[in-house]
Amino acid sequence: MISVLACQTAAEADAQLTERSRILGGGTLLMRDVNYGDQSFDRILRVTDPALRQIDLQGSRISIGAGVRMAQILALSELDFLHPVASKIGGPAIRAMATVGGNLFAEHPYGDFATALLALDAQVTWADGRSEALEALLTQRRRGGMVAAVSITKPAPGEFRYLKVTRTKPKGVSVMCIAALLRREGGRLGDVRVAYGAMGPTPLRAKAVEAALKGATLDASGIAPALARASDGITPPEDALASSWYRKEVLPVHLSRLLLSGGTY
Amino acid sequence: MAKTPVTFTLNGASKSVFVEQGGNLLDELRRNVGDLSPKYGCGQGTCGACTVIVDGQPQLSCLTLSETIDGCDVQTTSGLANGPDLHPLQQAFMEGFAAQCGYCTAGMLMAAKVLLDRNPSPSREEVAEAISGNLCRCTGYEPIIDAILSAASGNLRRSS
Amino acid sequence: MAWHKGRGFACINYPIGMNLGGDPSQALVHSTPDGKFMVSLSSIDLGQGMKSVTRQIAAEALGVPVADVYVDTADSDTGPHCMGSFASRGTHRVGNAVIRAAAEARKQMMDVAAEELEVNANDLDTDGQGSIHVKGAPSRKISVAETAIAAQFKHGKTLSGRGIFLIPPSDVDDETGEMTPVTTYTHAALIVELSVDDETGEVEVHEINSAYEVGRALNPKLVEQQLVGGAWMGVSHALYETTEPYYPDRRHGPVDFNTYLMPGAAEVVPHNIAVLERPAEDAPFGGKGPGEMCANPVLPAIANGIYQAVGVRIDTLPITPEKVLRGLQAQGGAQPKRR
Amino acid sequence: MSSVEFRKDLFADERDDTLKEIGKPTIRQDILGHVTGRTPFYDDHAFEGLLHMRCVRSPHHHANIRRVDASAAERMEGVVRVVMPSDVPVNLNTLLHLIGFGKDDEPLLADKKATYIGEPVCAVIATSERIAREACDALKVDWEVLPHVLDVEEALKPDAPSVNPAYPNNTFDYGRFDHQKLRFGDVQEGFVQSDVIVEHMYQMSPIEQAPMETCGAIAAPETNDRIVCYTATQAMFFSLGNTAKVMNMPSSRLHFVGGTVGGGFGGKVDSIVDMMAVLGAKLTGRAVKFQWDRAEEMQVGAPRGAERWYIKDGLSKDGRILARQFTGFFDGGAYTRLSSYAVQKCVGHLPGPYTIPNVAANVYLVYTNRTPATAMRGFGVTGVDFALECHMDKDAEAVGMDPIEFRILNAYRDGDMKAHRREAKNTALVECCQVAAQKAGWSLSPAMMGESSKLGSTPERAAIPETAIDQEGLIGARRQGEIPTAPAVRSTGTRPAGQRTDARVAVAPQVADMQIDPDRVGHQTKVAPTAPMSAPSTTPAPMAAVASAPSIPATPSPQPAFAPATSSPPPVTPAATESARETPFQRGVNRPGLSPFLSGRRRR
Repeated sequence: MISVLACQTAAEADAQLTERSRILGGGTLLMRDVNYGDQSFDRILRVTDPALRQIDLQGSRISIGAGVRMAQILALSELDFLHPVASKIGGPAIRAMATVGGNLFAEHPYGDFATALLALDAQVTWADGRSEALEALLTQRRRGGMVAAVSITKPAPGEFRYLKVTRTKPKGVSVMCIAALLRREGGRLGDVRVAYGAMGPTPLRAKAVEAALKGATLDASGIAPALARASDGITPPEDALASSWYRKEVLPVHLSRLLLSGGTY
Repeated sequence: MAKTPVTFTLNGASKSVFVEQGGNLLDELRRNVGDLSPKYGCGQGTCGACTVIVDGQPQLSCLTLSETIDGCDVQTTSGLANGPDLHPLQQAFMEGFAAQCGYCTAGMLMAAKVLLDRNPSPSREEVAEAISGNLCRCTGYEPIIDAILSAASGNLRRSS
Repeated sequence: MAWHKGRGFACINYPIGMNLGGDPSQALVHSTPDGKFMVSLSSIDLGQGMKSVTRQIAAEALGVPVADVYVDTADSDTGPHCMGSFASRGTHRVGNAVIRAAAEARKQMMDVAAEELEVNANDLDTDGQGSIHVKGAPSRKISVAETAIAAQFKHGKTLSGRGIFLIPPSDVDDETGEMTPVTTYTHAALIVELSVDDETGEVEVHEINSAYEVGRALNPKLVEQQLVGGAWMGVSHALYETTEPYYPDRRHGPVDFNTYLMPGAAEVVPHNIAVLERPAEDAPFGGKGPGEMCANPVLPAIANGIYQAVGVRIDTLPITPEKVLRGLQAQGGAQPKRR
Repeated sequence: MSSVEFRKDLFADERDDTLKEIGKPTIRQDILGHVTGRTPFYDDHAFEGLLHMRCVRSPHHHANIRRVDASAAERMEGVVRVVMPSDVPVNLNTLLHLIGFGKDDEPLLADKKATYIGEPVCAVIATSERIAREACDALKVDWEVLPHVLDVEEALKPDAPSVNPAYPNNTFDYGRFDHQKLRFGDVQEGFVQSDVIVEHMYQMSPIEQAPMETCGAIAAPETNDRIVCYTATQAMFFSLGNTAKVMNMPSSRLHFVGGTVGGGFGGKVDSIVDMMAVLGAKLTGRAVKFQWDRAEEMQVGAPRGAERWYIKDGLSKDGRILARQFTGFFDGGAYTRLSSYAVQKCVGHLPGPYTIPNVAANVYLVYTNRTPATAMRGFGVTGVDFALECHMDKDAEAVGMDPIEFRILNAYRDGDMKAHRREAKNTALVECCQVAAQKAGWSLSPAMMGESSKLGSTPERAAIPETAIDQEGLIGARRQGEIPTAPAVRSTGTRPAGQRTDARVAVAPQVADMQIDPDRVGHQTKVAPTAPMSAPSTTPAPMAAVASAPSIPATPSPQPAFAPATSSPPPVTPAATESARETPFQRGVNRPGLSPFLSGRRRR
């Protein structure tokens, strides 16, 4: 049987976390597991702290509470660069429920928002106050703690691009998604971050592409070396939507479309 | 097993119930409260048949932990008509042959109501987006989209 | 990137009301004391409109307004035997059973009306609006309600009818396959316009133009529901759906609607339909069931359209982007075919 | 935006369009319930103390069940009953036994071995769905994994694992053979006469019916020692009959209620859920719900099975199909369900709506270690039509013809003989081709636009040819050594030209009063009763004289010149003012005085 513990604060939930506890975010993944009788946990920790649902736009970095819903992101014009990401997660009801924190732990083929945050070099703040790069969290995929918030630096207009490939429209899970932070230096690309979603067990960075794009021009010939290395070190998963072969095969096509398009699409 | 007291508003009426721990709102509404309009289609949040409106937002009742609705305003299709007067969406679905088996209809109406409450004159694309989480296996969606647009435009026959 | 346009054609026929099993359907009709009619069936309405179409059939056969008929389906205590709603047998078998039950009830109604009006029953007709009148003398009439009340409270008669429709089972010859599978067929021809992305193998369907022959459109809006929804299912079957994406390998079978794919609300394909009506001799009012056949021509038409667009023949369903891309790569890129 | 037009100009001479209710766009009887959320589906019936039943399922394609340990599950709080195969009164059934078709081949709960992933081996009835799930997880089955076969052609090899004990050769029995044959004329001779041969293979993967309402049923003890079952079945007496057999109960002790179903598409004919719920109610004496979750619906619920087709056509240079040969495999999965029927339906459908003088087909129902297949919209035909019409496209290309004109050239016409030895009538393929082409702006030659379904048959096309037959593929022979699956190359005999039996027709109404007056049906009828009729009313009423077929204008035009197309009419609400108030919203309101019995009309 399942029990539910309501916690006033993230720290309280963090302290209560055990092997057989799961934290309720929006419920879109957790409740599905409950409904289908997942026997790997028997306690739900529900955090009522309103702070988890806050978005802080005041400082130099944008801080997004772990309990912030996709619909909240979409309601804020200051976060317009994230709208193409959030608006393609589920349908309106899923977006009204799914949280940023939950997305960080979502397993393939979910985790589009985490992919975008990875490209944006997000920092994760744990409930116990520690902070680390999202990349570290994704690499370890530790369930041993509660995330309180993520923070990002707002990209300059046009710097952030996002593409999600789905089989069905307007709603569909990722065949793949690609997020890119394209910082410019002069007429060329400077430090670039590119992240793939649904191309591995977790969202992951395309470091070979990033290296090939540094200093390149954003045109067909400039990005050619990056496209050639698009799937370096990547072993895409095979699932009901696409084979590993197909994902690998069309990755450069979609990467090219993302890089050469004027903005997000 | 301990139960948790929850108070919420359902279609304008106050409800106080004791909910099962780990139970979802769909079961709560259907089995305990007796509102049968939201339907079970998947228990996964992938079909939309159980869509209800919680505090003005569309929500999948099968993925909603019951106790999280404490203090919330919940609307379902049971409360959509005003007594014998159908809501324009209901009228439009009826006249537009926008249902066949009818199993998705209640959830579809909830998704559509949220849209029209926020955006009284949506485009065809906005309607498609609004119902994108609600699957229909019978109609091919077009009659449903047409009905929602027709309800929005007020272009109903208002027959009988 | 290049999207290539193509157009594909297919045409089909479809057997209506299989009788390899010899399964019959029955119907009961009876009037309420005030001349409304209840149709009792054990047949199933699973969205196709069984209740609605049998209601119209009963009203027409009785000669009363459809508003005065109500259909109750599927209580095994009250509805007489019906094998079920499958194999496009609903309209054909149940519709015919309802006609027979309604005909018998009508006969009784006309006999009572004749006694009340003191005329011969053969000289009476219904106006379809709730009255029975003498042919050629519309003012000499009695309402169906008055007739029913007179029948029950004055004459001690019921206005009720029984109906059954059976085509006995057909043997199938094991050497030649000789059989009588059905007595009638629907027909359809359909043209799909689509585009293929030669870099990703993705297919986008733009428009369908079709002609469906349905015997008679017993209710044109119900027919439209079936044809529009059914063609959508055809697109879905052609390009998306399977429980075994790597058949005959069993891996990666979808268990939810995120992985079991069907086209979404933003992928509605404009579909221009022409309905043809060539009544079938043993079908109720000539109407054949349109519900099952409507998806069938869409699947091959899409495959044929893809061939015209890029020169790739995909002979296995579903036609996934992967299959198209593999075909494109095998032939060294798109090779559009022009008619 | 889609559009619908009604081509009333076509076949107008065969119809009377002045019927009063038929042909009207009357609003659906059930729609008000749908839009108000009040339509009662099976799950919308409340029972105090409802129990939930769930199955323990095989994780293996094929495995012997050595032992089931239910002790931990039985001890769990909330578990009311663990249901074992021995609890099923008649634990071997085939759904089509009701029409005498096939051997009992499927247990409700597998007792000796499981033959597909997901096959139920036992069940738990508990006070909540969650507890039932937990108990199912706690049930331990000791498995002995067996070799399995998943490919239809592999399954026909002599050394293939045997899937279904009732059909140890992995094929269903059709008379003396392990496949259903279709023979018409002599395909081998037809190929010899042909200028062009076109040969290809086609395949369809399984498809899920995917109704929005999953399969399910609630059964509960009713008064008088009966059991009531609220069910999502799409075949009421089919479910009732199968349940009565499996439960070894008189059907009169079962009360099935349904008829309002959240989509079926063929997936709700199998009646497994009804049997399970009734079994649960019988064993516990309480209300029991058995409902598939979506994952079960998709992977355990029987899909439209996979099909594989080999088609070989012989064509003349001028585009006539002279010979068509099929080899088809229906992947039935582990048990027969309804697939045996689909094979024959499919064979009756071959070679499609075309007149071809030489046709041969071998069609197999093959058992493999996958989820049993069953009916789905277009059962037995959707997959073969995909293969056929893809092949027709290749044929047209091979002979250099326009694909639509190629179809019209070969289309069947009224009076032609079909391969299953019945006359084609009431055909309309040619007109459908012409109208679809017009709508899409696809131009056809004037000659093709002038063709008609009513014209073009000849004595030759109407005749049954001398037919080559063979005895290849006797039941069991394939286990002894490989035999080609395609129709035999060498015949062992012939059926004489013209030989056939009588066609089946509808049984006439049992009393004359049940015969509707033929002038009220709106079209020509030729009532050909098998039993003599006492009523004199069967003479067809004179119809408008049948003129020669209206030819379709050769130039595409959205509005035919000679008769306006009717666009989709506005819906009609079937309610006069008085009836309009009889909506469900008022049903609960007492309105004394409205009844005719209370207003002085009732004479008592």
